[in-house]
Amino acid sequence: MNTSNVDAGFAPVAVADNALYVSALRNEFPILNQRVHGNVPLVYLDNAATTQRPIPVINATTDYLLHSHSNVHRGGHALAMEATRLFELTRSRIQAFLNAPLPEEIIYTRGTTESVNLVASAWGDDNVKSGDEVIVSEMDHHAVIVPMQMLCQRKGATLRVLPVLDNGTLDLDALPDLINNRTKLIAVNHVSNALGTINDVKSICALARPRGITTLIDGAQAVAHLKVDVQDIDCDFYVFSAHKLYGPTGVGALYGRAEIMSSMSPYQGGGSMIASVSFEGTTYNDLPYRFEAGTQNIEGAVGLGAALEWFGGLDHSAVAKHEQSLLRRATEGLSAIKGLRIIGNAPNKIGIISFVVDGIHASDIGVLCDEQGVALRVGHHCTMPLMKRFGVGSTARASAGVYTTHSEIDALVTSVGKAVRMLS
Amino acid sequence: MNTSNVDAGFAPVAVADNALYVSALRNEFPILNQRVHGNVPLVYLDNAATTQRPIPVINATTDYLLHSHSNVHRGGHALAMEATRLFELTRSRIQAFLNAPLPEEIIYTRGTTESVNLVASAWGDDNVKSGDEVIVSEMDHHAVIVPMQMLCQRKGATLRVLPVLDNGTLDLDALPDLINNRTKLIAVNHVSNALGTINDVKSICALARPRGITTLIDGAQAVAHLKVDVQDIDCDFYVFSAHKLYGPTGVGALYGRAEIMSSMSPYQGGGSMIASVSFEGTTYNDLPYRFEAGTQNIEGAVGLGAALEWFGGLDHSAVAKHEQSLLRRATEGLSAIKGLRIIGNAPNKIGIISFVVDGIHASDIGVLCDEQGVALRVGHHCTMPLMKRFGVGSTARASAGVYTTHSEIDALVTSVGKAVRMLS
Amino acid sequence: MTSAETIRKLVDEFASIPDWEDRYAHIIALGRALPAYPEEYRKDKYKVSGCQSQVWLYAGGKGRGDQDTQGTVDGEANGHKDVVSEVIHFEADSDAAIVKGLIAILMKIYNDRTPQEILGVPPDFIQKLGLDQHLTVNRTNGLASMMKQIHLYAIAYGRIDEERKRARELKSQ
Amino acid sequence: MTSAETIRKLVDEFASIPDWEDRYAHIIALGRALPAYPEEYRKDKYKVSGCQSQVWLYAGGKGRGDQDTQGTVDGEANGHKDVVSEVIHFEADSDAAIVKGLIAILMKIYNDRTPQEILGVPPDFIQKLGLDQHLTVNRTNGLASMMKQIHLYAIAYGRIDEERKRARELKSQ
Ligand SMILES: Cc1ncc(COP(=O)(O)O)c(C=O)c1O
Ligand SMILES: Cc1ncc(COP(=O)(O)O)c(C=O)c1O
Repeated sequence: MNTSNVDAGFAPVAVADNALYVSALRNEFPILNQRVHGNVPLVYLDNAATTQRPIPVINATTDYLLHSHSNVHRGGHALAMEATRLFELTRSRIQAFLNAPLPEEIIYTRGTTESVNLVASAWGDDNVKSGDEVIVSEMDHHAVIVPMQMLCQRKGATLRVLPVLDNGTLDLDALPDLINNRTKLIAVNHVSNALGTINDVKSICALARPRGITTLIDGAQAVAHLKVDVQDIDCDFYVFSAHKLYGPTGVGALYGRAEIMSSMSPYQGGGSMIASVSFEGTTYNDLPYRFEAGTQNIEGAVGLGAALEWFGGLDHSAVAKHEQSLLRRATEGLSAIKGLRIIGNAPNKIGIISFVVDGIHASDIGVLCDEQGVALRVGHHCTMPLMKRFGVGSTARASAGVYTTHSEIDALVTSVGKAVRMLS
Repeated sequence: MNTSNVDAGFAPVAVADNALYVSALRNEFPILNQRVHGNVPLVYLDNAATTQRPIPVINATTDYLLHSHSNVHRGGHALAMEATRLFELTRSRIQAFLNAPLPEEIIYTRGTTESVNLVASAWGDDNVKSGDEVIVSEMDHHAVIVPMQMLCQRKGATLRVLPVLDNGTLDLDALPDLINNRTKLIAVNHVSNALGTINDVKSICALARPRGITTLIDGAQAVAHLKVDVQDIDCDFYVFSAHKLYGPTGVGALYGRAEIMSSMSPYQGGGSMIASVSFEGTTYNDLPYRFEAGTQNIEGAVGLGAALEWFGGLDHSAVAKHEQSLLRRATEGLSAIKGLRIIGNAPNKIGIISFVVDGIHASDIGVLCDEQGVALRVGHHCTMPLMKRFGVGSTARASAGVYTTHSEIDALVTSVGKAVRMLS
Repeated sequence: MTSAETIRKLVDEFASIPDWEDRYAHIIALGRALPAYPEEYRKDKYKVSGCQSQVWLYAGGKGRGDQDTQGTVDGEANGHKDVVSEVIHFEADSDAAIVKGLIAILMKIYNDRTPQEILGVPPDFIQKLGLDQHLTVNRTNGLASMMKQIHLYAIAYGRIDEERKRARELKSQ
Repeated sequence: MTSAETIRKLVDEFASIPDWEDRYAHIIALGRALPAYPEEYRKDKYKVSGCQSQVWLYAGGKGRGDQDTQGTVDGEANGHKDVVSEVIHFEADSDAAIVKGLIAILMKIYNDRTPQEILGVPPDFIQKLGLDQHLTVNRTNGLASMMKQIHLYAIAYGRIDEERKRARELKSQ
């Protein structure tokens, strides 16, 4: 195999790399230090799909399983108390991470998708009536669009769409005209997974609040890149997944203002979410337990707690600076490839870069980059309406994490260049 | 601390212990080999709440995270393909484990509770109408009762209850009279988590099938103790949680007959569950993906696969014999304690024993046994209607796992005896 | 005895019982000695939520009148004048022996004290007494809820006392 | 050439190209050489589901007539007699170059062969060719679905051929 062009090592030459922190960080991610397809070094640029897990986070879960595992709540014995303590500790950490006022405003879910579905059902079914309107954006993930579409279908409500401008930013000027007195909810992502655009969700919430419109912010792509403060954003709901934040799959959170959630109907029924059950009638438990039916992903919560601790320990201004410099380097490098077009050129972006090449199918680029060790994601990125907006069926997407190096960006550019040559 | 009465060691004296297999097994569960409350050996008898994890299962997840972690499906790169392979491999293992005809009849969920909620919503909302009837049993877990109660409330249907006899078995003779031409669904557990009773679900399904009544069997407590064969039971839906089968929390499965599920409406909306999304209309994906919206608990699936492999490697006739002998020993030992009453004396039981003591609150027994290292669960066990049926508010429950020893049962009996003496 | 003195005394008391069995015997005995809970208060509205065992807590009495303490508290209606240093009287009970013993301990510390004194109790007494495992928020025996409830009463009564004091001062100006 | 011979030839062909770039160049070239897909069949009903790139597959032709192969297949209507050894003709296409090249390989193996021959192709040719990563069920490029579809056609046509054969035998008795 010819890998001479792929310079994806951890060589100490990368002066531009904020060398200190990146090389130290990479030691905590053994998965990155491997060869794929027999012989090529892995260059993992699929972080928007899921991030890798640092050793301390993996160890936290293992430790829990080796020493403290038990089902939580209602358990009176030593292990049950320890497991419950750890489970509730993560809840407080999530609260602090989002700057939520109260721990009971944090609900455990499987992830962003379930969090949105919970709101669409538990809040939506009670609050959205026939003739009402729900606004989503044209750049939203299917995880937002589909539950809201299903809600509107159930209720005979109308889904309205906030359009995207050519540069990949939301057309915020169009929002006031979209809003009317039937608007019940605005749901929009904080950061676009397909374009990288950072949206001005604070302005959106400022428009919604005085009109009594509920707001739901999809923070799936934001939490690992921006400082999130739900009180500053002033949203009603904020949702995210642990697996995009160097934490476990199968766990995430819903933040919801206590004022709204304390009167919200339950979502799933089962153990823990009840106060009392009889065949004559059942009464439901208080927040947050009312929305946590059945055994939760306990080890996932423990892992998420460790991920928040680990992530919280990073120097976030250094991380942000590093990710921005990766983005600049990738943008420059890829732009130089003939026929390559970057989709999404917002002034405020995280380290995500989506592109297409004239006359070449993105899937071919994905296959040939993969052969060179470079892991991209190719497809519609669960944003089909956005793909349609930009007149493409799919894009190839590279997305950076805290551990991404400048040499990996160079490997990306080299591998795309070679793929394009091979396909031309 | 006075622990002299607690003989909960792993001493090789336990001849009656099927010694070979139990002592070998226990090496795989380091968590069992610890002291709690400073100094007393842990005797973990809370297996009905959750089981502990053997080393091979813990390692399978760690290995996955160290070498293969990626988001599954739609990913074209090396890691994504490997993660997808492992994720789908577990699906086939679940299929084989339940003897389901097709892999696409297996849906990943968070666990039993979510599986039941999925059926109650996706199947129930389309099939249960005003005036219809749904049957649950008096010994069902809240995870079955509450979603069905919520379904009946949404639809104006009636929840009917199959009663429990004094010995803790279902009153199957009452079932034919409960059934009528408005009966749409019978949901019942395979094994009771509060009593240990093994229910004759095959007879229930045989009654339901010719009448066109759909059946849902809650296998949460069955999978770790009985050979389950959904084709032999002839049920429509079967549900369980991995964490009660020596596997991870946050993952479980729903088996549903393809015939029913292929026309079932989706449950949660989001990524992967769609075929195409546009604001004009969305079409949904095929089975099983239609019911798996968003990123699933991928490492949980990998762990569940390892748990099925590990569990499948046990000598199940030895395990069953061992668990029955533990049950006999516990029943004899506890029965000798003055004032102690065992709730649930069905002829067919798994290794679960629930009890109350005259004039003593179960919570006091729980606290004092815990001080002696013995982990019991005290409470209503998410079966409040069953507690009411037996005229108690709560019970103390001991539940065995494959690794439980006869000496641990002796420790149980000793610790309960001492607790009762201290409280009398 | 101030609450601080009571805590010191309790700590000494428990420190002198090294054996866990004797310690529980003592806790249970304290519970048995708890004054009988007035049956007229054995109502749902006096139940403390989140309990595995049942726990009742009634606040009022001692000159504060038998008002519905779950709702608004209006001591003025009972015609009291010198309310600033007025104490809060609690009645409490549980159907579980150990929980009842722990309640008895809490009563020694909190009962018949002024709001200021209640709010001034340092929360670390729980650790000092070695009762962490019974009184943490995670424990579902209701004692954590009960302590929270006691604090809420103290805050509410404290405010009322403040207002009365202010009202009296205004009148006397 | 039988399908077995074709596979042997392809295996040799690929084995002689050690360099991954050259191998892909060859796959892409094979795709370019694939006969043009008839535009009248570029319809949704000929699309193979589960694809990241788009894949079309049309079956019929070669005396089987231009029937709607997604629905029932009725070759008899086209007036053919000696149907037992009749082959199935496929047309296929993709908008992605590598997928199209892989389709070209599949066509060499499966196209214009009898149902019996198609169903007799040993599935391990995928490993032998070193194309596992492109043709596994988990791969969402549609090729696994396409292979499944080809097999389903073979089964369906095989049954039809069987029935005709039986009908003919009955008539000739
Ligand atoms: C019989 C039974 N059904 C349902 C459940 C709920 O399972 P889970 O909490 O894993 O969703 C349990 C476990 O508590 C159970 O024992
Ligand atoms: C912006 C956005 N929203 C929602 C989701 C869905 O997250 P999950 O799959 O973890 O539920 C994702 C991840 O794919 C995302 O990037």
